[in-house]
Amino acid sequence: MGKITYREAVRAGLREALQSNPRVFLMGEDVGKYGGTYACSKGFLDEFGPERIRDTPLSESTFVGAGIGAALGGMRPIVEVMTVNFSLLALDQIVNNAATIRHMSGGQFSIPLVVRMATGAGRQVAAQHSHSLEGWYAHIPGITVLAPATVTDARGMLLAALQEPDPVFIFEHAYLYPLEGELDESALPVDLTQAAVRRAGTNISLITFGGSLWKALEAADQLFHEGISAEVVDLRILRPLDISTVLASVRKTHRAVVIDEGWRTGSFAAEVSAQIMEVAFYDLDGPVARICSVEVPIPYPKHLEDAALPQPEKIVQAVHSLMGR
Amino acid sequence: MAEFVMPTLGSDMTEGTLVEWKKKLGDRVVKGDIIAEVDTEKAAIEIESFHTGVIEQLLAKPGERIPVGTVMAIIREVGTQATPAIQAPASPPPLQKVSPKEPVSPPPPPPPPMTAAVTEPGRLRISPAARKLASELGVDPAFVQGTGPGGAITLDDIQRSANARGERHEAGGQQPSAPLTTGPTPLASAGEGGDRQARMRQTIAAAMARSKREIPHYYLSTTIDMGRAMTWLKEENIKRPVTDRLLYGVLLIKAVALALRQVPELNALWKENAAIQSPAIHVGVAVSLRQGGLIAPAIHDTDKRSLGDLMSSFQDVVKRARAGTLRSSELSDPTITVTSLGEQGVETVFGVIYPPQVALVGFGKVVERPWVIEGQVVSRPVVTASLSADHRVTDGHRGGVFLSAIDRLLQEPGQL
Amino acid sequence: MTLVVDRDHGWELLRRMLRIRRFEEKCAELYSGGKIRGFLHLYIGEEAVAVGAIPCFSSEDAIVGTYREHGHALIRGTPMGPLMAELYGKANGCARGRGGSMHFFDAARRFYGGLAIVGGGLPVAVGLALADKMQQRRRVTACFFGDGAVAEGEFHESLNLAALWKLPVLFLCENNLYAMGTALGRHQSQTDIARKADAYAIPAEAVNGMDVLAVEAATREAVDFVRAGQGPYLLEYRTYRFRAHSMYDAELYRTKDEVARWKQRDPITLFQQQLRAEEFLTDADLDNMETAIAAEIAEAVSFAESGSWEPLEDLTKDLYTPAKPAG
Amino acid sequence: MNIPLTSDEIRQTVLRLLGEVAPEADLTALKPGVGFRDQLDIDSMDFLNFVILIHKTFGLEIPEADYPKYATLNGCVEQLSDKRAT
Repeated sequence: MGKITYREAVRAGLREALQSNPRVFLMGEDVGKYGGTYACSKGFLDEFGPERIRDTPLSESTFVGAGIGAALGGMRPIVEVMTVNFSLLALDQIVNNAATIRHMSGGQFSIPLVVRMATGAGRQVAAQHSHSLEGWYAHIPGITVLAPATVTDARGMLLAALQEPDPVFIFEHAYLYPLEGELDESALPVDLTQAAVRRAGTNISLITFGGSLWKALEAADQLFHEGISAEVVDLRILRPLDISTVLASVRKTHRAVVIDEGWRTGSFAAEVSAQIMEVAFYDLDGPVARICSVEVPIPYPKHLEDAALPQPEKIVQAVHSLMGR
Repeated sequence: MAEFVMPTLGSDMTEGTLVEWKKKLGDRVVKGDIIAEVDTEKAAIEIESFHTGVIEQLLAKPGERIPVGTVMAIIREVGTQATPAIQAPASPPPLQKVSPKEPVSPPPPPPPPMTAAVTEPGRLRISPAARKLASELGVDPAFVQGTGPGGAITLDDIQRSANARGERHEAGGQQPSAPLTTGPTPLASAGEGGDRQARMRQTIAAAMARSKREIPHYYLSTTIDMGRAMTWLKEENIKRPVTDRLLYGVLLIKAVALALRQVPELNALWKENAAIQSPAIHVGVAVSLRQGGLIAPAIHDTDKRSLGDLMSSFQDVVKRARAGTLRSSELSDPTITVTSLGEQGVETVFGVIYPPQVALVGFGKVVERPWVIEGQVVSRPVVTASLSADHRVTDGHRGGVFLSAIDRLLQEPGQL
Repeated sequence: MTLVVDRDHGWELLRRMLRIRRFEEKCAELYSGGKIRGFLHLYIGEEAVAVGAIPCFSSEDAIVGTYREHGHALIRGTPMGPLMAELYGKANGCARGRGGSMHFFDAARRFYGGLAIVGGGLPVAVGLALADKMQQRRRVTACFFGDGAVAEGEFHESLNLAALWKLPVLFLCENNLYAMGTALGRHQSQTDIARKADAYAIPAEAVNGMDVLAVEAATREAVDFVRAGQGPYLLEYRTYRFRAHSMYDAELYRTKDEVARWKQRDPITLFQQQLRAEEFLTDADLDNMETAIAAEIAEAVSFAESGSWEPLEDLTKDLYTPAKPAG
Repeated sequence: MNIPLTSDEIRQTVLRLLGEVAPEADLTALKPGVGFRDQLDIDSMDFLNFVILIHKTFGLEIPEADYPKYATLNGCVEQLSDKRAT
């Protein structure tokens, strides 16, 4: 095993996918000559050629729809929408075609499509480029939604997704690309059904996904030194949600904080909190807390962006108030 | 009879306005004939009849706004009897809405959850887990100080109050006092903590007074060599992890229980002027509550249980006694009581029997004493065991046999 | 080559182009110094378009721009200080520091900003024009967009609607040959962008975007057309950006000598030569201009440096209009 | 990973555990050098429960012979500091 960056893990996953199956091809904005906005497909154009590494015009609705069509037509497309911010233009194709055709056609068609996109804020690129909307996608029945937070998941989830007969959406938090992590080769191919306890604890459960995992772990470290043992649960998969792992943790700790970079109202954290309440109500020793983004367009200046986003300090504060400290 | 109702005229259309009837009362109408013209926000639409027959009644009037699904006319299908005309009331009855698609107005959105606001009076702010624990431990949350968010009562609060609750009684005397009367432990009764202590005291006083009044006590004591027991215990505990270690008190309890098999008369309850031997042996263990006060819950079937099992239930009983969360059954049916006051420095206990029991065994502290073994004077750890017994039920002879049985049993700790 | 009619106008055009050029160069410097963060898309090489086009619009007209809008805002008239402060993210920025480089706004000058989603501004411009038409106002809305935007559905939908309803919107495509990292030929089947307007019966013209006079002439004519109520018009300024797409770009998609070839057509150098040829410009004149511009930039930087950060308590301020409680 | 606690943190934890065994005891005035059983109304059952809690919290096996070393607060801190350092 060794340390690699999240970016390199994504690239390794993509390369293995392209090498292992001739039907696999990569399509998206600047994935070819430019090598990918986050350099996840650097060198691929030379290695695999323009037929299988396709730069697209800036036409999100069309090239995502084309991905759906190609999947229906027998190919195994991987579509890269540069960021979730631009995927809004393709929501119609995603909701009304990708997620719906199988069910609506009475099971006649399946759409083996993988769509990858960056998500999240933290790089001061202002409101229109800083959305965290995985929660919207997790609302849509008919697709699978993944949030790889670790290097191993970044490396393994794409390959596992390519085994799925139905559409899979992978959200890679933009902040993670340059971060290094330990790649656990033995875990490949990764499972796509279960959440993971990244740090065991007994007093409180910190439940999160994607880019916020590292903030939760940092908070857990701070809490450890105050004698509070926090368990950190990485959801990994937003749909279908593995609520049983979450409940096992909450039943042990009796307290839960859900951390989600989406805006608080109607956030994915709200769904997790509701499911905890519905099933583990009698195990709760306090209300489920949520740490989400302040409900404003994410501002450009760093001090405002930091104030708007979930932070380890906010998580620690929530734990303190829950524990009556 | 067939009803002609306002049809759905568009996915978003909930009602239409009758422009005019295209048929009159008594007219024949064939399925597919235009029977009326209705106006929606989008357009005027001619509506066909889905039945063939004769128009019996026209319930709607032009210009009226009619929700989808409302009965607008009655058609007597061909060949059926004319029904007696439904009396058209003087003023047209309000057309009752039968449309299943009538969207039920969504319930008002739940009020935003009140965070720190106090819930309505009388309703306790307590977490679900804490409420569950409170019921399990028999703690009345009404008297618990909440430290959770907004003053809510948490698991810790319940646990802490349970642990502390026993302590709120004024310091009791050294004398082991009678267990409290049967029935749910009075500790759980309502009322301020303070007067609960007073009530506990009153109950103990009544029992002790009755005991002294009614029971002719005789007292016997003997000194027992604890050497073998203590050595055996030391070796045994080395083998056991810390969580399973034994205290010497457990040996004493087991010895008493096994001795009762040999002298069952002491394992009886005095009811209606007669001692009724108890088929089972439940040794009541006197537990001092930290700020005074005493309680003697039973360890059921004491004689049949291993030392390890006895130790864990001994620990459990002590913990719950001090938390004031004992089950009532445990308080009501010890068949004998054992009290050990060694840690308080007492050498010999002259105890008062707990009615309706007929005996009480007391143990003092273990002390090093000169002791003669095979003519040699050696130093041995010894303890004074004493018996208070009801002379109505047994005589000193049986009491003596009982005490020596305890002594013999303690010389073979391995067999306990 | 059109002739410069009078010296003052010639000077004004040159001064404006230099003003943009120096401002952008300063931005690049400040960016690498960490003062400016996030994305920064520079306009160097395309100055002739903004300088030639924007003065053709009246103060009543509206301008809708993209994330490469520093030059447009400067020429439209927003003072350099608030622009620099916005790049710093300071509260005295033209959008209170909240938008940064890609999101300049100036209501007083009807500058509807940097809208940073490619193609996102087109429908908005059509709407502004619709409002003008419905209120019988003889105003024009200028809609700037790049060659990348012509691939977006919104481009085609907007042109169609504008033509269908004969709306007073002037579509101004700044074709700098690259949609971020993808050359025009690799993302457009029909690379003659002006011809795309034919599909919607919108008159259109390609203009040499490196010649400020040509840009000025063509734009003035188009503005008159639109202001006369004859419906929309499209201009395709063929220009080139000398810098990377944004400050994160290794420019793998084009060759060095291609950039060098285009630099020979630097709009500022060409125009200086023309002014000198027509004896409208001496070295001393140029130095004075450069000195004045440098002073303006220095003052703008200190204006930004001295600005304060917006207080945290104002994070949710202006989320809704004050009548409605915030949040 | 086992981050070695400072002695102050160990002291805090020991006091917390003592509080669980004897919740109503006043630990603020506890003399660190004097035996718990001499200052607090703690019997052998309480002390065994206390040792069990130390075992669970610090993951240590404590033979009966070592009980005296845990009789005072200082004793506990001393035992737990060097023991945890191994």
